[in-house]
Amino acid sequence: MATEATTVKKAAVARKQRTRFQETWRRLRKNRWALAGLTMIVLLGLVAIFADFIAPYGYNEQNYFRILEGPSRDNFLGTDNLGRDVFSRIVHGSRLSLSIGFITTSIGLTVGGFLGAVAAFYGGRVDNLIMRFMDIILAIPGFIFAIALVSALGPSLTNLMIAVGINTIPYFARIIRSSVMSTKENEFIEAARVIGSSDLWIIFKHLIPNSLAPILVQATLRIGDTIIIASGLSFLGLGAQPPLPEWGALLSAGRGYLRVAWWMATFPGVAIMVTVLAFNLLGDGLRDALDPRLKN
Amino acid sequence: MLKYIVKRLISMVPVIIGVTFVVFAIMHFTPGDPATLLLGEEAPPAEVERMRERMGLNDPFLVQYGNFLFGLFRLDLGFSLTTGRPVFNEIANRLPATIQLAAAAILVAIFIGVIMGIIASTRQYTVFDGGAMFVALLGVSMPNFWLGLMMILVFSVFWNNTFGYVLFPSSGFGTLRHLVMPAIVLGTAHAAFITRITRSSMLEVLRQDYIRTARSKGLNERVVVYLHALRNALMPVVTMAGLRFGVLLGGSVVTEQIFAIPGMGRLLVESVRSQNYTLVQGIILTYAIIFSLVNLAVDLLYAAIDPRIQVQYK
Amino acid sequence: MADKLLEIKDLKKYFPTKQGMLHAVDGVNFHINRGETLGLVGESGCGKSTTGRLLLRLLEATGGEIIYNGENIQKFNRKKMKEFCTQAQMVFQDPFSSLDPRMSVGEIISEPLRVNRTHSNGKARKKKILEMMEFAGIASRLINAYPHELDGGRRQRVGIARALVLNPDFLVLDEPVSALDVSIQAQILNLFDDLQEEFDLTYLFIAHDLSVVKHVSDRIAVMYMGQIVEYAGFDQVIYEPQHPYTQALVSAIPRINLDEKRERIILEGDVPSPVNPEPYCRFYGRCRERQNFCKEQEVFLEEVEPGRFVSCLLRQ
Amino acid sequence: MSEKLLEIKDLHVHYETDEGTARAVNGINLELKPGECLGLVGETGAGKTTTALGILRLVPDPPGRITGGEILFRGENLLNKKEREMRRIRGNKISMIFQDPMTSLNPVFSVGRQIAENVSLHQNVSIKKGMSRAREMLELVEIPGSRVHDYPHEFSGGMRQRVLIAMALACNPALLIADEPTTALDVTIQAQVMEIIKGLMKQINTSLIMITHDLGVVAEVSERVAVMYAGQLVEIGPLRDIFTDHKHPYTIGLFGSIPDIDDRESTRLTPTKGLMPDAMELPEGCPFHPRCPEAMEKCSRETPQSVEIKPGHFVSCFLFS
Repeated sequence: MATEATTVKKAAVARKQRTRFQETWRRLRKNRWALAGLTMIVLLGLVAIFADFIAPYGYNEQNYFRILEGPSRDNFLGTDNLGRDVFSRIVHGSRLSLSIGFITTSIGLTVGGFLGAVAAFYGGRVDNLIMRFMDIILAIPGFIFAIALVSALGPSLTNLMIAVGINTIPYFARIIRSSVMSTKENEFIEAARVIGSSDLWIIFKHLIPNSLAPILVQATLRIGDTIIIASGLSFLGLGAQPPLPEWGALLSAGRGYLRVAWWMATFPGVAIMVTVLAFNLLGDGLRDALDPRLKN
Repeated sequence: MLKYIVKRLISMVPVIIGVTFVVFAIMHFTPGDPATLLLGEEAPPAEVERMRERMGLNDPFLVQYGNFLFGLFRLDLGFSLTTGRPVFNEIANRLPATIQLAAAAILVAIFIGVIMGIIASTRQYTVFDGGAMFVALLGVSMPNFWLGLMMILVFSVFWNNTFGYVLFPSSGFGTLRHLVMPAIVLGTAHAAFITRITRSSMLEVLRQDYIRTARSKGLNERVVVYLHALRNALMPVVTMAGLRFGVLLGGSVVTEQIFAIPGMGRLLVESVRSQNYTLVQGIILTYAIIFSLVNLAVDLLYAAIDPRIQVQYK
Repeated sequence: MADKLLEIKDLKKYFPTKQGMLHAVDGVNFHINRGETLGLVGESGCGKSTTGRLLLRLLEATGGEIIYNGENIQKFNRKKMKEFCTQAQMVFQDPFSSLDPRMSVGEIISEPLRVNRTHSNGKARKKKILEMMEFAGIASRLINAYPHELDGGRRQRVGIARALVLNPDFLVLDEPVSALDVSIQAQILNLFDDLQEEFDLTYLFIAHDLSVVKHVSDRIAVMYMGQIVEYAGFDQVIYEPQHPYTQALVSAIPRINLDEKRERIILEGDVPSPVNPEPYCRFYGRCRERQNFCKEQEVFLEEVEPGRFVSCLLRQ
Repeated sequence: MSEKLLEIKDLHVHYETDEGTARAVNGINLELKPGECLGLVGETGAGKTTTALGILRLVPDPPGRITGGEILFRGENLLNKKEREMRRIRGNKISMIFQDPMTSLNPVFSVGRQIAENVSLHQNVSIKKGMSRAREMLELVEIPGSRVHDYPHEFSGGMRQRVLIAMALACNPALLIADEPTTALDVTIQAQVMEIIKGLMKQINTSLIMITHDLGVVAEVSERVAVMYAGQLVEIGPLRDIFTDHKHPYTIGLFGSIPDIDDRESTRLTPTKGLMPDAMELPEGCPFHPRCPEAMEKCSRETPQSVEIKPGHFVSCFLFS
C-alpha cells in the first residue's frame, strides 16, 4: 500500500504540477528585465522606509555656508539654494513619490474597479450610464483634468493625490470592465450557473480571480504614470508645497538655478525616471509572464 | 463617408455637453468669490454684492449652468477675471502656439515611433530590437519636464559655455529653431509609446495566417512586412496614438511652461494661480474639444485604412 | 409506453441586433423520453446550442414552454431552480474555456457539491470526487492538476465528471466531442454510452456531425435556421431522409465506406442570416425542389408517418 | 527525366523551445508522381502541417528547424536552394491552402488584388493584367468575376476558401498542398468546396497533397493514402488497400474510431486507448508501442523499418518484418 502511495505521489511530482501563480513566477524569474524592475522597486521601498537612516541630513536641514555647492564628498549630489543636501532631499522624497504612486493608484483601482465591475456584470443601462460618464471624464486630457481638480481643491499634497486618483478612475473602470466582460464570455461561467451557483459565488469564485491578472499588470504600469503626473503638477507648483521634498517640486526649484547649479534639477529627475522605469519593467514582465501568448 | 463623419460629429455633442457640465461643476464649487477677485480685496461689500448679482452668481446652480451653456452656443465664454477681456479672445490668441507645438511633436513622434517599431519587430531578439525597446522604455519613463530642462542645460547652457553661441534658444516662440527642442521634449514620450505599440502590433500581425499565406505565395519579406503586415498593424497604432494624444496635450502644458511658449497651457497655469476661473473653464473646454476632434480624425483615418469600416458607411 | 422526461413546446428565443431581430430559436417542439438520447443536429448558427441553453435556463426563452417531469421550469422560483440544477446538467463544447483555469481538477469536480452543500463532510466529498473521476476515466493522481496541464480529452472528462457529480437524470451535451481528435472522440463517445447505462441517464446530444449523433442517438432532430425541419428515429433520418435539407446534409457527409456510393446533393449558397426571416420555409432559397407555393405560406412540423415529423410542404 | 514530382527522403523537423526540443517530424519518406493525389492523414500533433510547411521551407524559424533529410522537387533538393530561388517556387510551382479561410486572407486588400499579386509576381505582368486572371480564377471556383474588387469580409467562409483555392492555382502550380481545407467549414459548405477541388483536379494536371484528419475527405480525392503518427509515416498505400485492408495497429485503431454512417448496426467504436505522445517526450523504439495492443518486447527498443507487404503498400511495424 505504502509503496503504491509513494509511486503515485512521485508520478504526481514528476508531472510538472504548478499552480498558475507558480507558473507565472517561474516565467517572471526568467525575465531579467522584470527581475531588475522588481529589485529596483524593492530597493526603493527600503530606501523610503529607512530614509531617516540612509539620508545623511534632514530634508529641510539648511546650511547657509554651503549654498548651491556642487557634488562633493559631504554632499555628493550637491546642495540647493538654501544649503540643503540634494541627496537627502531625494531620499526623503522617495517616500512621497512612492506613496503618491500607490495611493493614487489604489483610489483609481478601488473606485474605478468597482464601477467597471458593476458596469460589466449588470450591463445594459447601468453599464451605459457609468461608461458614458467615464467617457466624459476621458474626453478631458488627464493631466489637464487634474489641473482643474487641483485648482478647485487648492494646491497641497493631499489634494494632489485626490486629483490624480480621480483622474485614474475612468482608466481602471475601462480596463476592469473589459477584463470582466472577457472573463464572462468563458464557458466555465455558464458551467458555474448550470450547477446552481449564485451571482455572488460566480463573482467571487470565478470572475474576480480570473480578471485579476490583467488588472495587476495595468496597476503596476499605472503607478509609474501617476508618479509622472503628480510630479508634473508639483513642478507647476500645483502639488506638494515647499519645503516638502517631492521630486517634481525639487525639479521645479532647480529650474531657477539651472545655469548655476545643474545638479539641483538633474538628480531629482533621474530619481523619477528610475522609479517609473522600475514599475514599467515589472509591469511589462508581469504581462508577458501572465499571458505567454502575448510574449513574442 | 460623409454620413459617417456627420454621425461621428453628432455623437461628439453629448460628450462635449457632459464635459461642460463637469468642468462647470468643478469650477462652481471651488472656494473663492469671482466677484471679489474681479473687484479686488478692498472693494466695499455692497459693490461686490452688486457685481455678484450682475454676474448671475446668486442664481441657482442649474440656472447658472444654463446661462453658461447658452453663452457657449454664441461662443461667449464670459470674461477673464483678471484682464476683463472676453475669454474667447484670450484663448484664440494663445491657441496657434499650442497647436503648432502639438502638431510638430506628433509628427516627430509618429515618424520616429513607427520606424523604430518596425525595426524592432522585424529584427526580433536582435540588438536592434533590444536597443529600440530599451530606448522606448526610457522614453515612456522619463518626465518630459525633466527632459526639457536637460535639453536646455545641454543645448543652451553648456553649448553656449563651450562654443560661445546658442544652438537652440531655450525660450520664446516663432521660428523653427525655437520649435526644435519643445517638439522633441513633447514628442519623446509619444514616440516611445508609438514604438512599443507598433512593435507589439507588428509582431501580432506577423503571426497571422494571412502573412503565412503571403509568404506561401513567394512574396519577398519586404513586401510581406511593408505591404501586407504594416497596413494591418497600423490600425491599433492609430487608435492608441489617438487616445494617447490626451497625454501629449497634458504634456504641452508643462512644455510651454519650460520653454516660455505663449500657448494655452501657460495661460492655464497662470489662470489657475490667479484663480481666474472663467478662463480656466474656457481653456479646459478648448482642450477637450481639440482632443475630441483629434479622435474624430483618428476614426476617419482608421476608416480609410480598414475596408471593413468603409463598407458600413458606403 | 415511454414516459416523457422533457418536452418543449413552441420554444422561441430572439436576440435584438443592430440589423433587426435575430430569430435564433423560432418555434421548436420536441420531447425526450426517459433514458433515451435525442440528437439535435444542424450547422453552425442554426440555434441548436441556444436551444440547449434554454432548456437549462442559461438563457430565458422569448416564448414557449419547457416541461420537465411534468412541470414548467420557467415558472420555477430560485429554490426550485436550484433543485432542478441537481437533476439537469450540461457538458460544454470547448474543453479549454469550460474549466476555470484557476481551479484544480478536484476543485472543479467538487464545486457543484460545495455550491449545493450536499456533502458537507470533507472526507465524504473527496470520496465522491474520486469515485466520479474513476467513472469518467481520470487517473486519481490528477486530482490536484490544473486544466492547462491536461489535454483536451482529459479536460472533457473533467467536465463530464463535474456534470455527473450531483447524480443528475438529464444531460445536455453541447457538441462535447467536436473539439477533439477522432480517437479521443471515440473514447469519449464510448464513455457517454457506458455512463448512460450506469446511471440511467437521458441525453440531449447536440452536434453538427450526423455520423457522431447516429452513434449515440435513438431519435434525431435536424435544425435549420432556428427551426426543426425533420424529427424522427435515427435510422429514418439517416437512411431515408425526407426533408430536402436533411437529404443534402446526409449526402454531404464524407464517407469512409468506398463501396457505398451515393449521389451527392450540393446546396447552393450559404446559410442565410436568421435576422428578420421571411414567414415561409426557411430553406426555400437553397432548396432544389422549391415550388412557388412554398413561398406563399408558413410551414410547420407535421407528422407524415408514425414517429416521423417533417416540416416541408412537398412532403406533407 | 524523373518520373517523380516530389520525393521526400528522411525528413526531420524539430522545434527548439525553452521547454525542450519537440521532434515534430522524424524521418519521413514520401513520393509523389505528377498529377497524383495523396492523402496525408493523422491526428492533431502528428506532424502533418509541419511536413507541408517543410516542403515549402516555411517552418517558422525560430523555433522550427529542418534538421535533416532531402526534399527533391523534380529532382532538385529544395533544402539546398537559396531563399530567392525558393520564393520563385512558392505560389508558382508549389502552392498551399490553409485550414482557416477566415484568417488566411489579408483583410485590407480586395480578393482580386490578392490573387493578382500572385500572378504578377510569378508571371512578370502588371497587377492590372493580373486582375483579369483573378477574374478568370474566381469564375473557375464558381464565384462571379464581378466580385474581384470585394474585400474578404464580404465573403462567407466557404467562399473565402474558394478564393484561396483560386489564388493557389492562379499560376498553374505542379503541386498543391491543401492543409485541412474543409475542417473549419460546415458540412454542406464542405461538400461545395470538395466538389470544386475534385472538379479542378480533373481539369488541371496538378498533383495534390490533401492533409486532413477526416478519412472521409481522403476517400473522396486521394489515390494513395499516407497515415502519420507522432512524426512518422506508419502506413502508406493505395486508397483501397488502406481503407479496406489496413495493417498497422494505429491505422486499425484510427478506423475503429470513426463513426461510419453507412454501417447500420450501431456497434461500439473501437479506438486505440491512450493518447498520442508529446513531441517533446517521444518514446524509444516504435513511437506507437506504449499504446499498441500487439506491442512486443522488441518494439520498445528498435524503430521498425517500412516494409512493402503488397505492391505499393508499406507498413512500419515489426509484425510484418
